[in-house]
Amino acid sequence: MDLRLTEEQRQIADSVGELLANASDSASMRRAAFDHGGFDAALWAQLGELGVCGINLPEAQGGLGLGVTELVLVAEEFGRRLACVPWLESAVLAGTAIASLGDDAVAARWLPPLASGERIVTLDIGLLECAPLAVRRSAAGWQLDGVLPAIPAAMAASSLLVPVQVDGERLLVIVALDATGMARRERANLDATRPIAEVRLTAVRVDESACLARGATVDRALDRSRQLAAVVLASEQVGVAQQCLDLTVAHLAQRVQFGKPLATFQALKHRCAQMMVDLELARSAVLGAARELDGGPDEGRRLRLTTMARSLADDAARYCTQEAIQLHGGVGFTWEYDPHLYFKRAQAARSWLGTPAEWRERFAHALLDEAAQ
Amino acid sequence: MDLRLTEEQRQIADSVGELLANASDSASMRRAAFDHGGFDAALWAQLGELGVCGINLPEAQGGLGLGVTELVLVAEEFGRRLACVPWLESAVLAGTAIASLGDDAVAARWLPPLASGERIVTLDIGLLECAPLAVRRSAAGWQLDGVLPAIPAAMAASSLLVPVQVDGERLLVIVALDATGMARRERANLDATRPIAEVRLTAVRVDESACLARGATVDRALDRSRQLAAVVLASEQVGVAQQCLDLTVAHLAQRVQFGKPLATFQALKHRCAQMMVDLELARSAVLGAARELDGGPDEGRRLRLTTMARSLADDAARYCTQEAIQLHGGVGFTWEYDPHLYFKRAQAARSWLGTPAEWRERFAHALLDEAAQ
Amino acid sequence: MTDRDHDAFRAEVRTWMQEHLRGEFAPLAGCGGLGDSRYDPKLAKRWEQELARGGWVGVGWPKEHGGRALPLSQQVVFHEEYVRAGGPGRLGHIGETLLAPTLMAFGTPPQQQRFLPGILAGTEYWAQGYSEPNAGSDLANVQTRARLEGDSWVIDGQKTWTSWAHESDWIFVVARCEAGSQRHRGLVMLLVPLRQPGVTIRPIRQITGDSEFNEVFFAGARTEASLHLGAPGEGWKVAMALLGFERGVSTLGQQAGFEREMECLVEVARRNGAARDPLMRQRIAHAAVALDALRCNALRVLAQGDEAEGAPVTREAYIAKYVWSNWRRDFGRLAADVLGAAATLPDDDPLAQKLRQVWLFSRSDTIYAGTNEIQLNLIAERALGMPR
Amino acid sequence: MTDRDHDAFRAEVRTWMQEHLRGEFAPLAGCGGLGDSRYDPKLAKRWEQELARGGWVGVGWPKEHGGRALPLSQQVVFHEEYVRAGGPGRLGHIGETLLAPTLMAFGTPPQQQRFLPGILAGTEYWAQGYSEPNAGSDLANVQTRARLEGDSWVIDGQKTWTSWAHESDWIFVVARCEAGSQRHRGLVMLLVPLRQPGVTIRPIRQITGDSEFNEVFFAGARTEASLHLGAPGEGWKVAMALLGFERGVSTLGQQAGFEREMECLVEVARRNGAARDPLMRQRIAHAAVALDALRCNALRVLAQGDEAEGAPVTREAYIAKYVWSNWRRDFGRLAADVLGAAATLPDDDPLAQKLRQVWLFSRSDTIYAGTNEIQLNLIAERALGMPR
Repeated sequence: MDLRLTEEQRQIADSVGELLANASDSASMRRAAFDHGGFDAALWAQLGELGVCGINLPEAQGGLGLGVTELVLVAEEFGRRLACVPWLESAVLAGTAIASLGDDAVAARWLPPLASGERIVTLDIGLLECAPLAVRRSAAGWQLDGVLPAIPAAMAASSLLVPVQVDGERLLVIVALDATGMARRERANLDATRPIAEVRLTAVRVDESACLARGATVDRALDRSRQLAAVVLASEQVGVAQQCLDLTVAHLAQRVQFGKPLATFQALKHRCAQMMVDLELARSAVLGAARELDGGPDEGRRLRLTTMARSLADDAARYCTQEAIQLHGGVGFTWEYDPHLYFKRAQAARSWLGTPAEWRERFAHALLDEAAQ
Repeated sequence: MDLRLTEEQRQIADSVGELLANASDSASMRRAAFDHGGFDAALWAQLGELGVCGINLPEAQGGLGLGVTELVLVAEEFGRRLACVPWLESAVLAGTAIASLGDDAVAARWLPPLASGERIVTLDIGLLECAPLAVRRSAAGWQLDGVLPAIPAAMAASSLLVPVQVDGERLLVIVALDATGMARRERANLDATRPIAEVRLTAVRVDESACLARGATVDRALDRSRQLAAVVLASEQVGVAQQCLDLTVAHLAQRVQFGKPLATFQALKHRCAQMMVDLELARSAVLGAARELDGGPDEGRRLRLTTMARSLADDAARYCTQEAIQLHGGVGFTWEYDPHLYFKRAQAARSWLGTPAEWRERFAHALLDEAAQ
Repeated sequence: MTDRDHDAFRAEVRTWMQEHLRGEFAPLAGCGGLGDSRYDPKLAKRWEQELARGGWVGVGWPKEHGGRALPLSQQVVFHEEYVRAGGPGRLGHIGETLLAPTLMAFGTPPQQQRFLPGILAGTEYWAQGYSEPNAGSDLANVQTRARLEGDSWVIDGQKTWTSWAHESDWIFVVARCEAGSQRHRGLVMLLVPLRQPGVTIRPIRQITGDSEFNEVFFAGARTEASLHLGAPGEGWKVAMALLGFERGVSTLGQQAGFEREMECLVEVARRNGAARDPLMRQRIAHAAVALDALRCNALRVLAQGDEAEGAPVTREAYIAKYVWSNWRRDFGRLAADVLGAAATLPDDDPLAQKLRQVWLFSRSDTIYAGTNEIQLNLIAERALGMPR
Repeated sequence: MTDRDHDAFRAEVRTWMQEHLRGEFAPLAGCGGLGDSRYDPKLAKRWEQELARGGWVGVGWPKEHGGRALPLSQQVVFHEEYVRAGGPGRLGHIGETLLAPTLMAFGTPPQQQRFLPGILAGTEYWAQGYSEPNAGSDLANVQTRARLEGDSWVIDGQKTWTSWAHESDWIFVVARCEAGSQRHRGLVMLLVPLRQPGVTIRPIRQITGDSEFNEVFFAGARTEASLHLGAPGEGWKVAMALLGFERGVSTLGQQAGFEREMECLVEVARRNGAARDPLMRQRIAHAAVALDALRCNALRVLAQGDEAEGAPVTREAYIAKYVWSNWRRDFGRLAADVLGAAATLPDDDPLAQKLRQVWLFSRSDTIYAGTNEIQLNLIAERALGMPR
């Protein structure tokens, strides 16, 4: 396996990195997070122009037709800047889910506006437990009722992908978030960089044409999308860890105590070194997983790779966000300094798309249990 | 709860501490461990004279009639010096088991020689899984056959307590280790300070008079003894941790690198400080558990206290033995320096009398499960 | 003092609490104090006065200063039962347990007569002025200046991490009174009224979104010339003695507060199913027994204290701050993991809300009042005798 | 080099190994080398000669020195397949991967002609003489002395932690050749025959009970005047360059060895029921994927290497030693926990025996070749640019 990056891969990472370093610096990111409901529409438009909303989507549907490696390189920059855009939700999760249905007509209809960033699509990732939606057949299709308590990016998005169960069959439907009977309410969220809303459906009508897939295809596509997104999320966590390390090293270099910079104290240096160890190993894991996923490995291998990326990146984000607060000292737990934003984001990310422990248990089943052999 | 120690308690700890500092210093301990099968007979005799083999046994049977606090104070010294004597096995485990049967005649017959140290009694603590002994009724009692793969102190002991199952009833029998049909074989043991032997029983005859108890009393007494011994073992682990810290601090003070003593390097100082933190907290846990156990708390409370002592002491021993090797540098993993002996002992102790994780799961059941309320 | 005597005293505290922590004070029950957004400081002051009327302020103070001179073991019982009964965080804590013992040790009789009664009655509140922006861990790097001008000390400078400054009447301030002096030398400990034009208080917004701490700015602030504690120039000695009083008996009250948080976590874990997960079970069980161990450690510290005033600091005392703060930080993280996605998504459940607050607020525990790093330095150098 | 080319080469290695690691060499299959008590050095030397005949020694050396000049990616394939096929620890490792590149960089043509062929043929073995009793982490504190006497260097002093000294023919020694010089200055790198009266080798008994390392005493030991590598006085430069060669392609072989250990652990856990314990499952799964991550990290290092000779050390390269050694130390502890009581009670099971050896031997991994502490210093100062 060759882990060298191509010139194009570096370029896409650098260009997104540079864009975000300016457009999503601490002040801009805080403005978007706290004053604009966690959505930076201007930034999203710029990303759309760069093609970043369709990195791994087919060129035929306006995507860039690139691979997982490009996704994770870009994701690291998003994590590093806590960019307030629904990229993971729309470009990665919804986009991959739709593309994985293997239905050209569906792809042709839904992917181009998604890949350009014009349309933001989100989906239910099951953050909080809830009752399934009630579905009734109606003349032109179905009628949906119920509450989805925690849908990411639902305020910024225009459409929502929902799997539903009708007469024992799985359907994947897409619903406009401003359709009659849809009500959205933004939830209070300690991780303000990744907004989440409650979506309430009251007698919402869904046409036959809004059904994108049926049967086993639905869960296969959703699983595929969640698994890919889990690796992408891991890369975001690496970005989170990296920014925490950079902030900390910079702080220690300038803060003087006992007559010398804190950066000269060996115990603090060792802690920074440990942060770098954790995050570089996680970065290696994410890059390795991405590269191998690009080759289309079998299901068992995908499970192992996803578990690797998710486990190592979670370890790194957990340690680095903790140490960033600690090593900043008193200012480390103030609102004004950034470490707490990363700390909250890292914690929130643990519950997304399967916790690291859940991935490990699934992998352990494959590795250890006779029945799984 | 008052954690002050009485003058008498300090005295007993100090006198055992002084005895062991001389009689079980590194050279003596190594001689006993490697040249004398892990048993220092002379030291055992001295301990017997001091009364240490019957600390918590009734005065009526030659014991000192003291409590758990005295036991743990003394145990810490044993752990600290890795003293090669079957104190935990005979004085604590077997002694407490027999005393807990509540049978005056049995106590009067078996405890006095045990409390004086004249007779060493051991028992099966189930270190390795094995088939139960086969028991057949015979004219005068029973006949036992089978293999007990890992009996601690079996070479030094003269008697073995074994619970057996006959016709659906539990019996606790005591067998002379040199009886006809008994064969002992010392096992290779990486923790040479706590020798273990295989005991093979071939048509061993056991009289009615060797049956010390029947029915529920048997397991009640054995459980009681194992639980108490688990706290005592935790205190040994604190002693292990303490010695590792002392050795390490002394080594760092004298070893010069880069022109100054290693003890001046902040990163190493913090690691030593963390060792002390872990072990002092563990010591507090052990002392607190012992003091409360002296008051005879109910079963739920005993479970919680034992879990506390075992968990914290295991954490401390694990960390301190690891760091002792690491911070000694190159010599840390040589045979000549002591840290490896403590490291091996700490690992071996994890499997004794229930692992810390097993204790936590039992306690979690009581704490968390509705059925247990 | 036998266990039986303690039982009677325990019952007395319990009864008093049941009879008084009700009615207007009911909303305070179970409030944590610092870091708890439900805590109403105005009501908390009336509660302090209620406690004072009950004779529960200064229970350990000597009788000549109006205290009850209870032995340490009974003070422990009081603090434990206070918290178990849902007693809220103590707004008078800094005055009662930090300043008062220092006043008794270093204050002049007029100073004692002037300040101790207000503390004892719950009518005057104190804040502390130690840390500065450039003197965090390095406490001796004091830059706040004080000079005598006629019958007043005039103070210029800035203190930070001052809890409850906006609710307090007075602040004790370590300031440099000898121009050009270095580090520990040339300092003075001053008692300064907070409500005056020369003092500005600015809240610091924390990780929780609330403001539990403040910056306090002194611009020509004044206090009477006689209000220095100990001799001018010897402020460091006084300041260190004062910090020494912090490791006190009230930790048992804090412990009881942690036990409430633990119960809260167990309840949430049972409800949301986390209690069925084998890994969570291990972590919860470990946290619960480690908390018990903290209590044992605190009791070990107190066992020493009852015996020997002024004895050297014991090893168990050296680790006390480090172990409780790190326990609570780990507990906070466990609480967040037990909550799962609900950790960052507030809802109406008050138990979950409490756990969220602990999760975030506990991040400051390992930093304030001596960071982890300072604690480890002290342990290595003082308890283990390793060279600087 | 495409993946397809690699597949063909991979098959070639695999076939060769299957055909040659059999017969008299069968007992070596699966032996770990250092720390593995089953390893027979005499047989291992014959195996090195077998490898040499197959053209598998010096696969990365340039052709002018008799190597095959394979690109890095193929060298990786060779090392991976070698270990997967059960290839034993390489006794020729130090000569082939440490000394030889240094000889090529600093040696004179006569030196190269004299020593490279013996290494390439598996007929001459090398040991290293760096550490001294007072120069562990502080490598520059060299006290071994060398002086020119006529046509010989005469060496006095002591080296330690020398692996396989008793099986080697030569040793390279860093010695102080300028009396009174300090630290990095005044050193020389000498090539010294081990089999001579002035050299005494004393095994150091390790935690495992075996002796994988040695002390080497020099008392008037001699070597020819021409056998200094690089100029006398510039030994430090040569020594550092030599250590730089250590972070090489053979880590992938080491990685494959760890994978075998992991398989062994999985097998034992399944047999003894540890695999059913939810906590063990988590730890095993974590160890397995962390091992995969080590491989990814090594591949990242190598991806750089193929591109730019002499490029600055990358961040992934800085962490390499630290991550593998700490992974293995943790793995050793996990192995002991999986074994339970059997960790300290040897039995006949070869898998359990292998795990026990890893458990103990891995304790040295975080110490030799740069302790954890030295690694973290380097990472902080060089990779993160923090001040000394």
